[in-house]
Amino acid sequence: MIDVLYFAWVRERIGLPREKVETNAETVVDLVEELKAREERYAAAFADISALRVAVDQELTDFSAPLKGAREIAFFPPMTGG
Amino acid sequence: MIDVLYFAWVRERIGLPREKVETNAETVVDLVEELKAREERYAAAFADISALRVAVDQELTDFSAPLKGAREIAFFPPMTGG
Amino acid sequence: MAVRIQEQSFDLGAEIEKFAAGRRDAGAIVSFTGVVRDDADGQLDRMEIEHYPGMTERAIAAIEAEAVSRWNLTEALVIHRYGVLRPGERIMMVATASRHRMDAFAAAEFLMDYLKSRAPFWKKEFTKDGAEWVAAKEEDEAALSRW
Amino acid sequence: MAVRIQEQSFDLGAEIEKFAAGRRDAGAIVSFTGVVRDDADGQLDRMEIEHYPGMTERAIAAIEAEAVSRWNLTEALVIHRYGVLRPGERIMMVATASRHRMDAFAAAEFLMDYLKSRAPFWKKEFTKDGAEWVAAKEEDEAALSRW
Repeated sequence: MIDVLYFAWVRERIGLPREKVETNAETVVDLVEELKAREERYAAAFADISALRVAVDQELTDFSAPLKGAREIAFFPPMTGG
Repeated sequence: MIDVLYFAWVRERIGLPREKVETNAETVVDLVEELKAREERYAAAFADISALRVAVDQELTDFSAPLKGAREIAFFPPMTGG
Repeated sequence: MAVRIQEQSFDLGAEIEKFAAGRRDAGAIVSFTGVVRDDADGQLDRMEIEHYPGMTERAIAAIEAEAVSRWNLTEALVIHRYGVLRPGERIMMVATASRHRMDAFAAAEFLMDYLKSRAPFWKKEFTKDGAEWVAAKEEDEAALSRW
Repeated sequence: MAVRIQEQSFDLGAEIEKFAAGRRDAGAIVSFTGVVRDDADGQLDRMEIEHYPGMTERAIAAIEAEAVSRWNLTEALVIHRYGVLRPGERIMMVATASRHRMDAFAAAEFLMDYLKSRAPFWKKEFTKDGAEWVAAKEEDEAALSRW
């Protein structure tokens, strides 16, 4: 089980801020494919992953990152802080 | 008659902050030569004009600047503001 | 080095005064303050800032540590708000203290550039016509390549 | 745009708060504050700053006007003290306000670089061993070539 978090419009499209996901995905992109296959709202949120960013255990990484040992994955659009 | 002002160590070497000078000098450097000829303290203050800055009527300029019409000449070391 | 992520407003004058107080070792103090600008001719009702609790603090602490490793800083402070902000309100501030002005300026700009694009905050603007997520600017991403 | 040359101290927090107050048009506010640093291991008793009344105001107003012509500024402020200053006291401050952070930062750095080398102030440091005029730094003169 892994915690999956969504922020900003990713959260809005998927319709929830976080959920627990049972997965054997080896990489972030594998997990994305599993989520997209679930329901249309996931497919909509992840339609263009080049518009998204991902953090594994609160560290920014890329979609090819391995998930082994990860506890928390977050998906969100590019940040707009400051 | 022209007002001649001295600041910082130039003022200290010459021993006064300002004086009126009767001169027909055409340029700043001509005025400097007249002052150096007066007394040792002027010669000491103006020994190396590359270490000095000059303002004519409160505008920074260089030692070749003409004095025609000028009312106020100031000599000082490089500024150290901020 | 300090990081504060908070919903409530902060007192800009008091924060800078406190940051600067008694800094005999630092000749130069730089601050940046971000304000909610009323962009669309008085159209903006409010901004809502979402963030990623936990990661936000980690990310900013890492950015501060990077700044400290690059420049000679005696102190740095980042305050960043989340939640609802109205036009004219202060969103965030950065302050840096150093012996020399070049370091204080460079570190403050570096912190701002990284906060813009690498700290997990997202802004949504609400006008009478609706709400829209603020898009990241290419120029902000490009600014990172300076460092 | 404002310039204040004064002997008395100024209230840093209050000045920045006042400068920033109600700036709905500016998203970015940058400040620089110069502090008398106690350089020589607690040796510095005081600094005395001499200036050229009249020219000082003119020179700084010209530098501000140049900054306004180069960057998109909504406001700028320069306060600079003269007279006797003790370690820890604030010598001067610059503040800039702009729609965008790049302009506010660049203008503040520009103002500082020009104030350092082109505004008629001279600093003298007094320690128990005597007094010495602060020499202009080559790096400060060199910094002007950035602009």
